[in-house]
Amino acid sequence: MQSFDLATYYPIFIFLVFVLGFAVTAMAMAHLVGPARKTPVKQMPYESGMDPVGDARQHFDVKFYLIAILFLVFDVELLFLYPWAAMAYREGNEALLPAELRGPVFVVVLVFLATLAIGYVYAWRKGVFQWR
Amino acid sequence: MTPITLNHYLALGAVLFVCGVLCMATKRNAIGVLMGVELVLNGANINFVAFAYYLRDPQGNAVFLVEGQVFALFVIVLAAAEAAIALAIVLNFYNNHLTVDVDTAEELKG
Amino acid sequence: MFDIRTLLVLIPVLPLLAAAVTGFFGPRFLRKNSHWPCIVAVASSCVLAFLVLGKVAHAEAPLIERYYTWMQTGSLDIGLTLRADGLTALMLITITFVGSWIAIFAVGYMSHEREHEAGYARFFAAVALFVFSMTLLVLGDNYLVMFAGWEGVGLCSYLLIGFWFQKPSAAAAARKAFLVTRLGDAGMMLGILLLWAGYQYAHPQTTASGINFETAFTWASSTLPDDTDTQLFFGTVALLLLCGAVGKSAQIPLYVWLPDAMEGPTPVSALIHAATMVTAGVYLVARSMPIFHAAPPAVLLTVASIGAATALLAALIALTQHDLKRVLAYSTISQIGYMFLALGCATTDGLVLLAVTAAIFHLFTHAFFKALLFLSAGSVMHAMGNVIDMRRFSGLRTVLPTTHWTFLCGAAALAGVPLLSGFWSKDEILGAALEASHHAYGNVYMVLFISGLVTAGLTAFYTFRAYFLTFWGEVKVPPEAGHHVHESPPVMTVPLMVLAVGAVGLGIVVQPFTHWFGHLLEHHWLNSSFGGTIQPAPHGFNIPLMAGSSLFALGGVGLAWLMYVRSPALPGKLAGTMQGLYQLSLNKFHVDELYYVFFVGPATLFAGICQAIDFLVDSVVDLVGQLPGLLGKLVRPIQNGLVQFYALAMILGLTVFLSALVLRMAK
Amino acid sequence: MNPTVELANVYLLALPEIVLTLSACLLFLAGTFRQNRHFWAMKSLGILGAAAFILALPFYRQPVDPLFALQAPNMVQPIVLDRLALLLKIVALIGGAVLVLFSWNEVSDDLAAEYHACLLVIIAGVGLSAMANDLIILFLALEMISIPTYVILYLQKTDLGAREAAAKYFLLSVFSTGLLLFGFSYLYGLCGTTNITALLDGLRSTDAGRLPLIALVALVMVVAGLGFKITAVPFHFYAPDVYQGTSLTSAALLAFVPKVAGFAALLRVLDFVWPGNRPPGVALGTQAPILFWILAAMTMTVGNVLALLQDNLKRILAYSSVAHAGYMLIGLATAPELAHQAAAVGGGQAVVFYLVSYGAMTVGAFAVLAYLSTPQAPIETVDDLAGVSRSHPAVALMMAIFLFSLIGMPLTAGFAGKFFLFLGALEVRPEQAVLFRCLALIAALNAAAGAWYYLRIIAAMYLRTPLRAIDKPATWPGLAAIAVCAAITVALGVYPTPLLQAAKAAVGQ
Repeated sequence: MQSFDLATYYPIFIFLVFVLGFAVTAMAMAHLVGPARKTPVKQMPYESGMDPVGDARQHFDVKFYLIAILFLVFDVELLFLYPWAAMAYREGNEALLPAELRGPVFVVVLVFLATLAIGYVYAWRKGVFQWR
Repeated sequence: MTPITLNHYLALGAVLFVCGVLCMATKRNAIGVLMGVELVLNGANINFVAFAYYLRDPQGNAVFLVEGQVFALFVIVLAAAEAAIALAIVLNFYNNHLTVDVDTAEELKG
Repeated sequence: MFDIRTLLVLIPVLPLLAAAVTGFFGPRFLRKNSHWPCIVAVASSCVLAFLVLGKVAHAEAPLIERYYTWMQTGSLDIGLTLRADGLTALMLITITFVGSWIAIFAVGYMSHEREHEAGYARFFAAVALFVFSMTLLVLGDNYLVMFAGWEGVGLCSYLLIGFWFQKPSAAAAARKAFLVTRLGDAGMMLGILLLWAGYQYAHPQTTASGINFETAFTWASSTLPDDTDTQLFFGTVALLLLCGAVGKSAQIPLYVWLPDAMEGPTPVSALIHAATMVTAGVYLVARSMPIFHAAPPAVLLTVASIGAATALLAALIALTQHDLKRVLAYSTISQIGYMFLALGCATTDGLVLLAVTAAIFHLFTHAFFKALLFLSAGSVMHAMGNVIDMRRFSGLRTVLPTTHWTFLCGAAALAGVPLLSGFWSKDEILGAALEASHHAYGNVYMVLFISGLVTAGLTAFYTFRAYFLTFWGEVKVPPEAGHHVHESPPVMTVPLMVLAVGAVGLGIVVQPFTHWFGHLLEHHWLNSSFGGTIQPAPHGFNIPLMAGSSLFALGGVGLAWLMYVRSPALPGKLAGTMQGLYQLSLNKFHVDELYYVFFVGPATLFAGICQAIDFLVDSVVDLVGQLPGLLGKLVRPIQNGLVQFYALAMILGLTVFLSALVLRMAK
Repeated sequence: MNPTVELANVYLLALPEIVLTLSACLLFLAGTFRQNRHFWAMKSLGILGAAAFILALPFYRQPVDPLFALQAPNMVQPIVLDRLALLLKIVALIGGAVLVLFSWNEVSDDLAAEYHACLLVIIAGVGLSAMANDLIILFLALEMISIPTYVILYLQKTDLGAREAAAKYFLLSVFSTGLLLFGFSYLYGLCGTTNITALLDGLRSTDAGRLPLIALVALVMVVAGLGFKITAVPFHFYAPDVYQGTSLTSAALLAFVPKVAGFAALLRVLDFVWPGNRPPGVALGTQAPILFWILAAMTMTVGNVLALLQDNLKRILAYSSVAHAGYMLIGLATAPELAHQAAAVGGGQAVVFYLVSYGAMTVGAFAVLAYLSTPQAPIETVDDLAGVSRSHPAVALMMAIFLFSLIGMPLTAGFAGKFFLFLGALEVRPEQAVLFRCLALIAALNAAAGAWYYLRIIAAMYLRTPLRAIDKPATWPGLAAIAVCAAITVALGVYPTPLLQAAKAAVGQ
């Protein structure tokens, strides 16, 4: 097994620095350049969603859960795409999928996505995406 | 420092399993019970992934066993699907019982 | 006219068709004519049964016909196979002949039901279904077909006992009958399976099925005397089969259902609970005699002891019953005990024929006179507005003259009055028991013989007690009977008369002088079952034994006369003829008293004790029935409705299994 | 072989299941456009028919080696279509059609499409679990049964009891899935493959010294996980509560489908404990029968004993289903010994036969209850059936057939099934003969005691006057479902040979 060497990861550090820099710059620019009208709603920590003031034990609207679960399910289903994406088109020694099967498996993936789409349309038809 | 071996992972899997089982049997809260179940599932997942990583072929060479990984993926996805259904069931349960404590459900017994 | 293949299958199928027709079309289309399919089918089966008898009598070997393969896989091959031999033919005739007349009688008896047409059709459908099951039972050529009929008769018995389901007692009695007999059936099923498995084990390469009669009996009768393992195996099988027989034939300890079964309509009691179904146990043991014979002699001794004990106990209980039908029910239990006693005497090759002939002969005659008695009792009930308590009516001999005479015929036959059919068959049983006392366990058999003799006396006593209480003394009629108490219509009295002729004359015709009965059983059944190892029975009469048993019978009758006819008038006579006859009366009185102190008193006391035993056995059987329920009550709280608890139980189960297996592995 | 062809073959084998699943997806979608229960029931019947038609194609006729002949080392397909799979797929399709007929009027219009779609997925799951030759496929197939079942439980009824039932079933079922999965993970670890054929080869070739402990743990976990599906004690607790709380259609579904899948999976996965010629290495061959012996004895006794105390018909049938699972476990207990001695009726064979018989009579009994129930006057307790023989003679007769079959009266399927199971227990010889004779005795006593509660129902129907009028108008689909079940029950009792031989070919003992 290869010994662990931090040096191999230096691109990540560069990336990290870049990201942090961008975020800080963007926030600073917005603060400096943008107009500042302070309405009560904008004063709140979260602008959308729940009213954060009050007892933590109050009831949540069930629709939040619904959206969350919908997101979770579709999000997790995409998990199946990762192995395919990572493995299907490797060449040489690392190839796990015989080249002849690439086409058929691609069709399978399409069918999988179509099934997800059916689920999506089903949710849509059921009115899940309408807030009220 | 001792290297981490398969046994460590198996021990972790077993511990997760036992934690999950205990959680399942002791929690009154439906969500808690569900968490216990997730622990059990993930204990199994740890086993799968660990086996997939550590198992050797008969000649002792490291081999990449894809089944364990795939199995783990499927378990994760199914756990998500089950969580979705759990939410529906638990919410309904809440609507009827005004609590998510499952020990209030004892209409059906005997 | 018919070949045997058609004949054999028609006998059960005709009643089955009748049952189906009556069941489906009875309530709506046949209505008040619902009895016709049943009567026609059973009577046709009766004619066919006589044809079968004719064929059997001319055949060298049992007639066996295989209709189709019921179950077949690997070495398991069970066909729907019917057979006709001497035993089957006699059983068929008993069932269908008595059955036809009882069905005709029922047309009159059930006339009240004709207004509720559904009930009327239901009754005759069930009776036809019963005849189907019972004929299937005796026709089956392997234990599984027999078991099918066996369970079928149990089902019909259940349906018919519970016929008047509006009465809670009837529904309870029906369920009790079904469940108690099923307890025995569980043992019987195990016996059948064990027999099959044992045969497979002993004959690894065979394709024959061990539960076919021929196969099993050939194996059993070829068992060597020193092969104790096989003998023990047959002993186990025989005892398991005996469980089924004891349940179905209402022997100790499973007799408790039969007295309760009297809740059913009286024709049903006559047909199922006196003449045919309850004797299925006797048939089973007789049919399996090669297996019982191959078992250690203690098994047959068990059969005989159960029979004798049941006979005595039931006779004693019958002494004190007030319900006419219950007297007859206990009498049935007692008489079937007699048959078991006879079967249990087949301990040596020489005794088999004697014992089995005696048992089947008694089964045959008993079917006639007991059916007759029940039907006569039914006729009484019919006239008395369903009152059956003997304390509430008396002196009916002028009111119901025909019924009186037929009841008397039946009672005399049952009591063993010389020359009537009961006398001959009972005598053969006692003869067999006496003969058995010269062989293995001789002393025990001697005791059994004496108890049989005592039972004979008791039988005569309680039978005529019932007769005198019902038909003699002052005329007393319960108010339920209405104003115009009259004899039953001819549709009821004609069957009574026919059966009365049978009860009186049949015995003397078929066996004691012609030996036709024994001959049929020997040459057309037992010889082939035993592979020719049995020895012919000695013909001729044991005059001292006959004299002795006649004495007991007549003594019992006389005592009943003294107690229930003679002495009720005694106080009146005493008052009227103070002088002159005083001395004589006094003497009579003393005689009565002596009788009372030395005979009747102890008998009554003993009968009381027996009733206590009866109650005890009843309670124990009930308790056994309750046991699963009690167990359930103990376990039930575990099912407490809590999810976590269920999960915990699953985990505990898992843990226990894991640790148990790991511990076993460690060892 | 060309990998493309191989892949195509795998899909071809599963074509009926693929049709079912894709149709179910479309049904979900189309259900949002049209809400009519009869329309969707017709469609489902058509889809099941299409699946059956595909199954009848010549391709499916050539397969099929028996289960035990399969262990050629090169057979590593994830799914196999052997005779067991084929038989169970046919059973599943027939069962599915009966369930569709049975729920004809029992589902509400707006949920009908979802209900039927879930049912189709469940049937596909059963077929797939019968074919699975890979732990992953098996696991997915079982989930294909479980998850739609949760949905059906959740959708069908909305009262308090139904909610409780859904919650209970869901939590415990997920838990059992966890146990099963944990067992699978160890099995995987033992051999490094999830392919069942390869797995069993591996287990057989491992020598006893290295194998046992973790294999035992895996065995017990798998049995526990599947024990939930077949309602083996102590994993049965949910059954009575859930059956009682939920609708009759769901109860019938729960009583039948998971048992088929559970026993199919047990027969497949536990194959390694009953090889025809037991290799010396596998000590499990002697351990597993003991495990199943105990499970069988406990399951049938608890089921029968608790059923005696019930008044609620659904609870009675639930405990009855527990008891019958116990009888079937006898077959699993005796299977190793019987396979060893080339018995007439093998354990697995008897299990498969009993499974079909049990399915017909239990689904039939539930169908009768559903047929007689109305939303206003549901048939809940034994008293509600009082006097049904008068108002509905034909239905009462068929109910009596089902109950007599459950009792085990001759000439019904229940008798034949019990006969084969008990015969197996008595056929075991010689070292363990006593052990299994005891089991047969326990079973016979149980069968005798069990008669009591079935007889109560028959007595109520035939020997009692009605407490209230049952005036449900006749509906032909419900009646058809009942009639199909009754016909199967009687046919298997009168002429069991064809199924018996099919079962023998299926498990190949």
